[in-house]
Amino acid sequence: MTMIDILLRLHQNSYYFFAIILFIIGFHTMLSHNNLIKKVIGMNIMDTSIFLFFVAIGYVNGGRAPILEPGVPYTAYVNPLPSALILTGIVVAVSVTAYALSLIVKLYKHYGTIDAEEIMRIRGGDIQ
Amino acid sequence: MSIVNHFPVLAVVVLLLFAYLMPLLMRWRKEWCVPATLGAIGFSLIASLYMMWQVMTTGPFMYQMGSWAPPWGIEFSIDYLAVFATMTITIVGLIVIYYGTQDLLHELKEQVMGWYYTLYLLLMASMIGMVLTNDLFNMFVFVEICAIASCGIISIKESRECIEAAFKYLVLSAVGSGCLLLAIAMIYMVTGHLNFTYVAQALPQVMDLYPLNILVSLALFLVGLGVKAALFPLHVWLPDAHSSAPSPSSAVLSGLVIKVYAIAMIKLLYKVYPPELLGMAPIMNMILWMATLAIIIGSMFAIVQDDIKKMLAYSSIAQIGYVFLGVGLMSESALQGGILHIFNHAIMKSMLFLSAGAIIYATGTRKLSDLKGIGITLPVPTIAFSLGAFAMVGIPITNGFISKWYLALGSLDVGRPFFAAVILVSSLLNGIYYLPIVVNAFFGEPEGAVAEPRPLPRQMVVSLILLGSGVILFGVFPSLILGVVSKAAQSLLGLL
Amino acid sequence: MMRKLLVFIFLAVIAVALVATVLEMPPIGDPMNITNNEVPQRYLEDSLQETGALNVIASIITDYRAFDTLGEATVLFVAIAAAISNLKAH
Amino acid sequence: MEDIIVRYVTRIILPFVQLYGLYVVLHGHLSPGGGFSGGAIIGASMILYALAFNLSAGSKKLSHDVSSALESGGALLFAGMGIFAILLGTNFLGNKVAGIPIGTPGNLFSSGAIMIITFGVGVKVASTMITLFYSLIEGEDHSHDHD
Repeated sequence: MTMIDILLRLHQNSYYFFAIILFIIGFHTMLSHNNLIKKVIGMNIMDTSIFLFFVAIGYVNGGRAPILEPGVPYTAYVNPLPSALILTGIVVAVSVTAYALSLIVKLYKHYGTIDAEEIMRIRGGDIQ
Repeated sequence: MSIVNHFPVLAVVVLLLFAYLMPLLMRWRKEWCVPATLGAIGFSLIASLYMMWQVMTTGPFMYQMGSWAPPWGIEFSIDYLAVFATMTITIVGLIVIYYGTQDLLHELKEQVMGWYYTLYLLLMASMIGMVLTNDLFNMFVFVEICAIASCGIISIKESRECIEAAFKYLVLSAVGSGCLLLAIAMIYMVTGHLNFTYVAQALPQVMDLYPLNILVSLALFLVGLGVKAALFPLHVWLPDAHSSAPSPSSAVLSGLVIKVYAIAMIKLLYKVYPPELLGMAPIMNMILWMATLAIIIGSMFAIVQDDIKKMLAYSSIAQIGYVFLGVGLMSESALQGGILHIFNHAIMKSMLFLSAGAIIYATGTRKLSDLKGIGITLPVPTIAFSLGAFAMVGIPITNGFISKWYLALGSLDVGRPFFAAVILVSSLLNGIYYLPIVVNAFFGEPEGAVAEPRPLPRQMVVSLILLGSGVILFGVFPSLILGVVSKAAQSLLGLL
Repeated sequence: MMRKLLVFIFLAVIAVALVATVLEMPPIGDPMNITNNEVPQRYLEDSLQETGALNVIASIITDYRAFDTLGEATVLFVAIAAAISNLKAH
Repeated sequence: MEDIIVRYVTRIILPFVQLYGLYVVLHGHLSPGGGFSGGAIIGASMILYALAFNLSAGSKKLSHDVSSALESGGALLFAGMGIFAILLGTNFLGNKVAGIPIGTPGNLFSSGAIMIITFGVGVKVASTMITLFYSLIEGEDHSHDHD
C-alpha cells in the first residue's frame, strides 16, 4: 500500500480513525495524570471514543434515523442495532463515572488530596 | 408450560428481583434482609441443580428471551460448562453469605448491612448471567454489573485502604471494559452478529478478508478479561483489593469472580474463535507463558507476606494461572484439569479466606507470625485452614490433588513436560508458604489474644465444616464432579 | 521522564496496531457491508407488525433485546447501591 | 445561592422541562427518545430545582424514602413485566407473543409491554439521577437520613 492509498483509506474510514485517536488520547490521560478526577475524565474520553466507533459501524450512506412512519414506504434507514447497543453502553459509562466520583469524594476525605502519588506516599508511610 | 422450563432465566432474575426489593426491605422490614438473601440464592441453587440434572440427562439446550429467535434476540445457552459454573457459583456463594451473616456484623456499619446484601445478590446474578449468556453484548453488560458490584463490596468497609483498593480496581476494570467493548465492535463489524453461535459460523468465512481485525479483537478480549481475571502482568489491583475487603467479599472475589472471567475467556476461545485462527497466531502459547509466570511469581510473592489475607491474595494470582494453563494446553485432560480447578479452587480459597476471617474475628490479629498455637485454642478454623493449605499444595485425598493431576497429565499428553515441572515446582513453593503456618499453628505456644479467642458463632463454624468436608469429599470421590467436567471439556474441544 | 517515555512507546504501539486495523476495516456507510444483513433488515421491516412501535430503536431495546436493558437498569441500580453504601459507610 | 434571577427563571421553566421529560418518556415508542433520555430530563429538572433553591427544599419535594421506593419500583416494574410474560405462558420478557395487546401502531397507548417498560425505566433513571446527586453532594452529612 502506498502512502496515498493509506491516506485515502483513512479518509474513507475517518470516523474509525478519529475514534482510535480519541481512544489513545483518553488512554494517555489515564496513564499520565496523577489527578484522580483527570483519570476519570480520561476514562470517559475512552468510553466515548468507543461509542463513536460503534455507532459509526451502523451508518448507511443516505440513511435516515430509524423512526418509521405508518403508511410511508420503506426507505433507507441506518442500522438501528449499534445505536441501541450504545444506548446501553452510555448508561454503563455513566454508572461507572458516578461510582468513581463517589470513591474520589471519600478518598479526598480520608487522605486530604486527590493526587495519586501523594496518596501512595501517605499509604506507604503509615504501613511501614 | 411449567415453571421449571424457565429456570435458566429465573436463576438470574429472582436474584435481581430480591436485590431490587432489598432497599425497601432495609427501610421497613429490616429483619427480612438476611432470609430474603439466603432464600434467593437458595432458589438459584435449586434452579442450577435442576438445570444440571436436565443437561446431564437430555443434553444442552437454549433459552430464548422474549421468544425471539437467536440472531434477533438474546439467548441463554445451558451447556455442560454453564451448568457446572452455575452450580459452583451458587453453592460457594450460598455458603459464603451464610458465613457472612455473622462476620459482617463486626466488619461493617449497621446502616450499610442491607446494601451489602443488595450488592452481593447483584454480584451473584451477574456471575450466573455471564456464564449462561450466549450473546456478546449481553456478556458485556453482565461483566459491567459484576465489575461495579465487586468494587462495591470492597469499598463498603470502613477503611481508607479499601477505598483506595476499590478505586484502583474500578479504574483498571473500566479500562478492561473499554477493551471488551472495542473488541465486540470489531467482531460485530466483520461478522454482523453478536450471538456466539452465529459469530462462530461467520468468523471462518471472513477470516481471510479481515485477519487483523479478528486478531486485534482477540487480543483486546485477552487484555479486557485478563485484567479482570488478574492474569499475571495485569494482576496489580488484586493483592490490595482482595486483602483489604471484608472476609466474605475476599472469599467470593477470590473464589468466584476471577474464575467467572476465566470461564468467559474459555467460552470465547473455544466456542467463538475458529481453531485455525488460534493456530495462526501464538495466542495459546502466550496464555501458557503468562500462566506459567503467574504460577511462579504469584507463589514467590506469597512467600514473603506476613499478612494472612495478603498471602492468600497472592496465592490467588498463582491459582488463576493453573486455570489458564489448562486453557492454553488445548488437550482434553488439561482442559478438564483447568475447569475442575475452577471448582476446587473456589472451595479451597473461599474456605481459606473464611477461616482467615474467623481467626481475625476471634483474635483480632492478621499477622502470620502471631498465630502460634492457634490450633489448640481455635480448632475449627485452624483445621479448615490446614485442609485448605494441604489442598493448595496438592496432597492426595484433597481435591487440589485431582486438578493438579489432570493438568500434569494434560501437559504430558501434548508432549510438553515442562509445564508438568512447573506444576511440581509451584506445589513445592506452595508448601514453603503454607506448611510452616500449619506447623506453627499446632506446635506453638499460644500467647496474647491468640490464647483467649472470642467464641465463634455457629454460622461460621457450620460454613467452614461444609467447605472442609467438600474438600475431602471431592478429593476422595472426584467422580462426583468429573462427569460434568469431562463432558464440558469434550464439548468445548468438539469431541462430543 | 522514564515513565513518560514508556507511556509514549506503549501508546504508540497500541496506536499503530489499531490504525493498521482501521486500514483493513470495511468502508463506512457502504450498504453492502456485512453488518447490513438479515438482522437489521428484520428490525426495520417487521418491527411495526411484531412490536407495534414506530421507533425501531425503542423496539430493539425494550423488546428484541430487552434483557440487555434489564441489565442496563441493573447497572444503574448497582452503581447507586455501591455509591450509597460507600458514602454512608464512612 | 440567593440569586433572584436564577430562582425566578427556574420557577418559570421547571414545569415545562418536567412536562417535556414526561412527553419524551411516554412517547418513547413513537418518537426519538425513550426511558433513558426522558428520565434524565426529569432528573435534571429536579437537580436544577435543588441547585437554584436549596438542598433541603429539594429533598422536601422528594424525600429519600420516596426516591428509593421509586427506584426499586421502576426496576421491579421492568422485571415484573418479564415475569408476567412467563405467567402468560411464553418466555421471559415476551411481548406480542405473550398476548399483550399491541394496539394500533402510532397511537399513544400501543406496543404493549414496550410502553410499560419504557415508563419503568424512565422512573428508574430519574430517581437514580436524583439519588446520586443527593448522596454525592451530601457526602457525610446524612444524619437526618438514618433509617
